[in-house]
Parts: sequence; C-alpha cells; structure tokens
Amino acid sequence: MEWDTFALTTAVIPVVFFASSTYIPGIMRKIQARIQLRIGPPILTPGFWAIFKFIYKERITPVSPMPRLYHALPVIGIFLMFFILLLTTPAWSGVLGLATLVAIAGLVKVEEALYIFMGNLSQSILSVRMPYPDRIKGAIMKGATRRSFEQVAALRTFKLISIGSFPLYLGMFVPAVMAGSISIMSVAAYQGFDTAAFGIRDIFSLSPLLFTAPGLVGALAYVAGYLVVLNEYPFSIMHTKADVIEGPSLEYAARARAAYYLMKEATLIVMSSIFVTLYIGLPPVVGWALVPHLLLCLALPVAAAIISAFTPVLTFKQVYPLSLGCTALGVVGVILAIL
Amino acid sequence: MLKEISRKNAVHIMLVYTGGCNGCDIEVVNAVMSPFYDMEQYKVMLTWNPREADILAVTGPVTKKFEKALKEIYEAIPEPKLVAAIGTCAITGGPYANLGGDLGSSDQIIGGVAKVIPVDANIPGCPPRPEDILQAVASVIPLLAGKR
Amino acid sequence: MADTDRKERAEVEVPLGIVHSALLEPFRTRLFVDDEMVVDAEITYDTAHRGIERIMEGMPVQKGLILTERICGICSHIHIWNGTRMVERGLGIEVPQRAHYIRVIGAELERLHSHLLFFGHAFEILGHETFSMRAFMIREPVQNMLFVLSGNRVHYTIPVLGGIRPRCDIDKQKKQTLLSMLATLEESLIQFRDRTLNDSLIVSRVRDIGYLSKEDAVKYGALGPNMRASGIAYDWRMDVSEYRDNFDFEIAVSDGGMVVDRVAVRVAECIESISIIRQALETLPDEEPVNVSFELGPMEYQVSYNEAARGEIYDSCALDDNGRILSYQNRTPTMSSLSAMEVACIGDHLTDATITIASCDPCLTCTNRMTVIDEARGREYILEPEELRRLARRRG
Amino acid sequence: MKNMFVFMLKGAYDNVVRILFAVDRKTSLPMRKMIVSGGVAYPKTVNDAACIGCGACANTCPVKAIEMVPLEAPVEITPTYVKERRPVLDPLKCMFCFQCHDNCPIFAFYGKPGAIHPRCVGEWTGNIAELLQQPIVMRDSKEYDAVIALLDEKARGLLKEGH
Ligand code: SF4
Ligand code: SF4
Ligand code: SF4
Ligand code: SF4
Ligand code: SF4
Ligand code: SF4
Ligand code: SF4
Ligand code: SF4
Repeated sequence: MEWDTFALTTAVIPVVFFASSTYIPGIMRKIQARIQLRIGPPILTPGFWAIFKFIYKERITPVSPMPRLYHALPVIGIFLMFFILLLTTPAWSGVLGLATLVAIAGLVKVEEALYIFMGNLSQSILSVRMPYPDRIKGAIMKGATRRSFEQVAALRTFKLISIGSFPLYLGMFVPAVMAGSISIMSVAAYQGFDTAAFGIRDIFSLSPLLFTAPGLVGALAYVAGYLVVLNEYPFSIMHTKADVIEGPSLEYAARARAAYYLMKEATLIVMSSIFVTLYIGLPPVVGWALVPHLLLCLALPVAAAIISAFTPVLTFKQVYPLSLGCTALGVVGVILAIL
Repeated sequence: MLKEISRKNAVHIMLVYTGGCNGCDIEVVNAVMSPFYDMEQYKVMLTWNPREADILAVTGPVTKKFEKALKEIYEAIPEPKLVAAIGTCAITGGPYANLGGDLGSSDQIIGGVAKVIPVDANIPGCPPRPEDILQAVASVIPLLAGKR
Repeated sequence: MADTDRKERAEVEVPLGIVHSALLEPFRTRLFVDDEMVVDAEITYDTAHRGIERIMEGMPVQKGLILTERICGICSHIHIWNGTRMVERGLGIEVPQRAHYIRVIGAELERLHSHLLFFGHAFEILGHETFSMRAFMIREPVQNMLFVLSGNRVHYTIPVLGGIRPRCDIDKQKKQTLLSMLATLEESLIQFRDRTLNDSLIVSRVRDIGYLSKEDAVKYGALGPNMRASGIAYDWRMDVSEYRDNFDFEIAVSDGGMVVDRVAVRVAECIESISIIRQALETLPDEEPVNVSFELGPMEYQVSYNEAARGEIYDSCALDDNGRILSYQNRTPTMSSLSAMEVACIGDHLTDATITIASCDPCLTCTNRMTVIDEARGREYILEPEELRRLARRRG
Repeated sequence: MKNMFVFMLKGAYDNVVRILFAVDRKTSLPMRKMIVSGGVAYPKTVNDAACIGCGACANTCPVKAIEMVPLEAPVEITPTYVKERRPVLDPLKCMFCFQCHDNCPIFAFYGKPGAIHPRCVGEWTGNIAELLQQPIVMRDSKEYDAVIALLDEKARGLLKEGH
C-alpha cells in the first residue's frame, strides 16, 4: 500500500461523504412529503441550511452536569462514523488489521451507546424541570424519583442496543460467511472487486451478493438493522413524539445541535455505504467509481423514508417480536450462505 | 451572508398553548399538518424543543399558571428568536380580558403574551385562518435573518 | 391489582407537559412506572382555567352566551347552542323550526370535525405522520363547509336567542354546495376507514391497550364515545327533542373498551353524522331563521343537557330582572372522561399510555374547575370538594 | 388474500408515482402564491350594500375597535337619508364579541344578516331602502330603546319613520 493513496483517501473520502450527507435528510423529507400529498421543504432545507443556521445561533450552556462532555458526544460520533467509513476503503484495509466486520460492528455499538450518555447527561425544560406546581392528589406515589425524558430515552436505547441490533450484525455477517472471511476487502473481492486497479468501467464486472438468495435475505435483515441504528420509524421509540419528544438530543442547541445533525447525517450515509460495500461489492474508492457508490448510498435512506412514512412508532411489545423476526431472517440468510 | 441565507432557508417553529380555547391551536396545527396548507413548503418546520426553535408561536391568553413556564421556555430558545402571538387572546387577552367591561376582566389570566415576553408579530383573528398564520410567519422570517 | 401492590411497584414518576407534543393542551400528566409499565397515572389540569363562569356573572345574557362559545374552540357550537336553548326554554322564546335544523347541522359538522381532529391527533401520537395528514386532509372539507355555513372555520357563532344569526342561514346555493361537499367527504372518509382499520401495524398499536371496563366507565364517569366504546348505549341526542323528533339516526356502541373501540365508535359516529346532516339539508323547513321579538326578563334556575362530540355537556343558569346572568355553570365531558383514562392507562407501556389518554380525546380548555391563588402566601392549589364545602359554610 | 395483494400492489404503484412525479398533490398552489406574495387579506367585515352608516356598531364596541370613516362620496339610501360614514373594523383590537353584529339595526330590528360581522360578513344583498320601510318587529321595549340609543341622530329619525 502506497502512502499517497492512503493519505489521499483519508483526506478525500470523509470530505466527500460529509458534503453529500447533508442532502440526504432533504431527500428523505421530500419523499415523505410527496407520499403525504404535499410539497414539503426544499431539499437543502432540513439537512444543509439547518446546519448553518444552528452554527450561527447563540451558544448556550446546556443544562447538564458535564456540559463540555455533553457537547463533545456528537463530535465523537462524527469521528467514529468516518473512522468506520475509512476502514471500509481499500486504502485502509491493511491498517492495524482493523478493517474487519468485527471491528466495525463494535464501533457501531459504541456509536449507539453515545445516546445513552447523551440521555444521562442532560435535562431539558420539557419534563421534570417544567415550572409547574405539581400536586399529589391521591395518586399512589411512593418513590420521589422523577425520571426525565432523557433518562427514559437512555433506558430505551439500552434495550434497543441489546435486542435491536442483531439484525444489523447478522446482515453484516451474511456476506462474510459467503466470502469465507471477515475482512471487508475479501468480501468485496469475492464479488469481483479488484483492489489493485479499479476503474469505473469495472463496475459491470461486479457480481453483487445482493442478487443471490442468501444475499437478499441478509440485505433485508440489514435494512431492518439500519432502521434500528438510525432510530428511524418504526424503531424510533427512543425519541418518539408520543412521549419523550426528542429524547437524548433535547438539550442540544446552536453549534452542538449542528454537530448532532451532522452525526445523524453521517450515520445515514456511512451505514448505507457499508451496505453498498458488502452487498454490491463496491467500496468507497478515490476516483470516478465513487460517484456510483454515492448514488447507491441513497438506496437505504430512500427505503427508510418510505418505510417510515407508512409505519407507526412501535413499542417494545412490537419491537421484540419484530426484531426477533428479523434476527430469524438474518439467521436464515446465514444458513443459506453456509449452504 | 451565509448566516442570512441559512436563517431564511431553515426555520423551526415551536408552539405553546398558554390556555386559550383550542381554536387557535387547531388552526396552527392545521397549517402544519394539513397537506392543503403545508407549512414546510415555506421552509418552516415544526419542533417541540425550545433548544431547536427560532420562532415561538403562542396561542391563547397567558393564564397565571402558565406565566413562569412561558418565560422559561422563551429563555431556553437561543438567539435569534421571534415570538408570534396568534389570535386575539394572545394579542390582548381576548374576550376573557375585555368582554367583562365594567365587570372587569378575569382574574385568572394575565392577558396578552406581550405582558410576559416581547412579541414580534401579532396575527389577528379568532382564530386566524391557517393562511393568515402562514403569511404572517413567512413574512417575519426576514426579521430573523436581520438579527445579530 | 391491589393498591398496596401498586404502591410497591411504582418506583419512578415520569412527568409530561405542560408543553408536550402528544398531549397538546397545557396539562400535566404524571405517570408512575415500573420499568416502563404504567402503574398509576395522575393528570393535573388547571392551567387553562380562565374563570369564564366567574366573569359571566352580571353580564347581559346575550353577551354571556357569546362567551360560552369561547369555552372551547372544538366544542364551540354545542356550548353556545346548549346555553341558548336553556335560556330560550326558561324565557319561553319561540324558535323557528328552521333554526333548529341549522343548529343541528352545525352540531353535526362540529362532531365530524372533532372526530376527524381526533383521528389526526391519534395518528400523530402513534407516530404515523402520513395518516395523520390524511385525516387532516379529510377534515379540510368539513372546515370549509363550516366556513360556507357561517363565515368562520372555528367558532361559527350560529345560534342567537330566538334562532340563528341570519348570516348562517342556508339558501338554495349554499345547500347545493354543502350537499356536494358532504358527498366527497363521505367517500374519502369511508376510504380512510377501510385503509386504516385494515393496517395490521396500526391495529397492533391500538388493540389490547387502554382497557376500560363497563363498570369502570360508570364508576369514573367516562362520557360520550368513551362510554359507548365500553358498551353503554347512551347518547343525549336520544333525549334532545331537536334530534329525536326530526331525524333518524343510530347510536354506535362497542363493548371492547379498548383504544381501538374508541376509535371505531367515532368512525361510526362520523358516518351517522353525515346522514343526519343530509337529512337536515334535504328537509329544511322554509321560514325565517330567527325570531327577534321576545322579551328578556327574570329567569328561574334552568338546566340543559346536550351531547357534544365528546360527551354530555350541562349548562345551568339563572337571570335577574334585567336579563343579566346571576350565575352560570357549565360542565363538560372531558372532565370526567379524563379521570376514567387515568385508570384505563394502568398496565400499559409508557408510550401506549399517551395514546390511551388521547383516545378519550382530551381537551382541557373547558375542564378546569376552580383554582385558588393565594397570593399572600404565594401558593396555589385546587379546591377539593371537602374544602369547598367548608369554605361555603364559612361564607354562608 | 388475492384482494389484499392487488390492493397492496396498487398502493405501491400509487406511491411510487407520487414520489416520482408529485401527482395527487393536495397542497393548494393558488394559496401558496397568495401567501408568498403577501396577498392574504382579512375577510370582508362590512357589507357596504346593507350598511346605513348609523354608527351603532362603533358606539357599542367595548374595545373601540370600530371607527366610522367619512365616505368620499355619500350614498343616498332613502330620499331623506344620506349615508355619510362607513364603519371600519380593526381586527387587531377586536375580540369577536358580536356586539356590533347583534346591535346593528339591520339584524336587531329586521332579522336580516347584520351589515357588520367581525369574521366574514358574507354576501347578503337585499334592498335596504325597502327594508327600512318595513315595520320593526316589536320586541322588548327595553331592548328596543337600547339599540335606538346607539344610533346616531339622523339614523334614529330614519328608523322611527319606519317604526
Ligand atoms: S383568539 Fe379566539 S380562537 Fe383563539 S384562543 Fe382566543 S378565543 Fe380561542
Ligand atoms: S371551569 Fe372551565 S369553563 Fe369554567 S371558568 Fe374555568 S376554565 Fe372556564
Ligand atoms: S370537552 Fe373538549 S372539545 Fe368539548 S368543550 Fe371541553 S375542551 Fe372543548
Ligand atoms: S383537543 Fe384533543 S385533538 Fe385537539 S389538541 Fe387537544 S387532545 Fe389533541
Ligand atoms: S362548585 Fe365548581 S363548578 Fe360549581 S360553581 Fe363552584 S367552581 Fe363552578
Ligand atoms: S362533586 Fe358533587 S355535584 Fe359534583 S359530580 Fe360529585 S357528587 Fe356530583
Ligand atoms: S350598525 Fe350596522 S348599519 Fe350601522 S354603521 Fe354599523 S354596520 Fe352599518
Ligand atoms: S365583535 Fe369586535 S368590533 Fe364588534 S363589538 Fe365586539 S370587539 Fe367590537
């Protein structure tokens, strides 16, 4: 591996993905708006301009025992995401032996765990801090402990991490089983990707896993897992309007909120990019082949937008069986792959 | 430059119902939720979080119970921020404050929103129609951009 | 579950409101949870108290009646109608039949818009934005019909002592417009019903939660559709002569007592309302809609009941020699329906509790009774019946 | 089962078309245009064809939201009566108590749509001159006097004639 490709990849890939990711919320919102038979916001509004707007807002100190740490969390999230992304590039495939699915799965878990910290580190005005003379008028109230929305959300994240991410992991491992290796580059190579020289012309010589039976089943499991990681409907119980409003992110304002938005956008695109790498066999490379990669990265967000437009938020009563079902699907995928 | 453009292109609005009759509230919700009106097309998005909001839309007269909460919610919004008083009640206290005439106004309400927090736009009507609300909101956005 | 048992398990309190995305009005809900299962609930609703009954004392009755409409922007017509009806009965004012018909049309349109608002709101709480918007889309023609009828989408101010404001009279052209709008409404409503009640994900969210037994419904005083969804077949419209004598209609009942039943009852009521409006439009008597020659004077204590979209409402009032209000009381359905929901949401998941509470269609602008603000000591509290009686004795 | 399948297929087709081509859109474009250009006006509150300019509405308004504005070209309503002023309602001050509507003699005495309505007055067109010739339906004399007291001098004479 030459150092110049390594440096180039490290410099270019995050910037390009970063820039492209700001469009995605707008596209998703537009799709939903069209399903809802309305015009909806311009594509740049929800992702792109909103971030700049937040950057220019007055900076405030969040109500948090550790404001600095609280503000740092989304930034950590962004770095995590781009680190994961870089690990899937051919240039980084040799780095410390980290470019494996196990490492990525672990990092995604860390990313999810950030929400638990966020939830425990803040307290917005909307629940326990609301200035309102609460009176007890006969309700049975033993414990004086009051739980804020953020804490409720943190608990939910914890539950979601423990049960909800199996589909994602299984979805990640189906290609690994098929390729017989947990290294990302071998999964890509199995589908016909040639690390040494890959040009835009070579795309048609790829034979994506997606179009095999186990690949298809695994991909479905991956999509379900994708929704869970994103906390998108129907798995948005951690920040549902039905009770906890925005959950862990309630206290982010101004720059920190911009960072939070960016973290979400990064998750949207990076998790989608991993899907493209694993199931189409096209990892992000510096060169013209990046363009089809980025276009393919839209597939999952679009699917998520459509699914979320037609589903209510699910409570754990539905999440358990559903995630169980998706896990079973993933297992079927793995079994098919082994066969 | 970028500041002004971005502020004009992404606006978050938060609703607070301070104890009106629901009439104004419904019309605001209608302006947001009804595809016929569709507030988002004017780049205005609904939020329930003061930390994210730019415009605070208040409906109803401020009842004594609500005064403190309203103030704190207003303070939680980072600058620049605007307040829109929607409906007669939010402007002057409406019938609850004025209909009594010699009998005096209700002692349960403080009155219009302006008595509690500074107001930037008054939208008359009982309740204002969704189109009135949308036009008013769309027309105050430049104020937001002009702020520090 | 025994009370002590619940007490043991209620570990944590999760307070919601008074500004909240699911429970839109300013009220405070405090849910006591064990893990995330609701063990007990308490709803405090005194934020929207504006002292309407109090400012009405001494007001000329016509002015007071206008104020009754402002009790609420959803049940607006039924309040002014019920109040007007009460005063007309007390003073023996003759009301043309045409006015009765138009008042009924107003009330049924109000029921439609209220129920459709409920659907929109319920879907929003379920997190289903698309269907919420669909519900609001269906609701739009109802608002337009109200606008055509009265010149406003909310607060139509139709009744006036002696009949209706002639602004709200229905001429031939209006009638045609209303009938054709009604037809489109019916079609889209039925389509929406079939689509949503067959969606298994949605049904899975509303089935088996928020159970309110018949006994509890009686005990805690659930009213209107909430009562009928728990198997009690009663509707004030059966006893209100304006309805009973003029129109054919049926009462929707369901015995499930779940959230899904409360939704289904409302859907059925919407379709029934459309039929009542159609009957009223088609058989509208031909006469002047208002009688302006009547005498105002003293009125003995009178009461009147009617069926609002959300259940029974009650008004009572007495007038002095000049037709000024001596005292006015108004009791509205949400007050008691909501206390039934405090019970119904026990045992549900936290996220289901909000939809259960919303399934009684809570709306608190009318609901608060009396708050004492003790400024000297800087505390506020709600008077309990006991204390109220004590105060009354002390004064008396 | 088969029905369900067809139904789902149709739903999927509909929504794909909606996403790609924005068909079935319910957002009103004329409304959008009006809002963007700032063209939404408050609804008409005074029916000039029916108003006789008597000033009762302005006199009764508890919050002084109505101003009687002199007309540039006075209108002759009956041979003996010329309307010189018209009411203008300020919605920012109004609290929608309907006092103006309910005390407008057109409604109070003749049971016709009042010439002023705080929300939207509508389109009533009757012959005012003819209406004024009709006898006033006798009502409670106290009420009658109360409304008469609100009218300006000239209009009072006009109505007394009819009475
Ligand atoms: S302005 Fe009218 S509609 Fe709005 S809250 Fe007040 S009374 Fe209700
Ligand atoms: S109880 Fe309700 S209706 Fe009566 S004065 Fe209070 S808020 Fe108004
Ligand atoms: S029950 Fe609800 S809708 Fe009816 S008057 Fe009361 S607040 Fe309004
Ligand atoms: S009245 Fe009912 S539907 Fe309307 S905001 Fe309140 S709870 Fe929601
Ligand atoms: S007891 Fe309650 S409801 Fe009755 S008049 Fe007093 S405040 Fe009103
Ligand atoms: S408090 Fe008294 S009057 Fe009121 S419902 Fe209970 S028993 Fe009846
Ligand atoms: S009271 Fe009626 S007729 Fe007289 S000025 Fe006012 S609107 Fe015109
Ligand atoms: S409705 Fe408005 S303009 Fe008319 S009298 Fe009342 S406050 Fe004045």
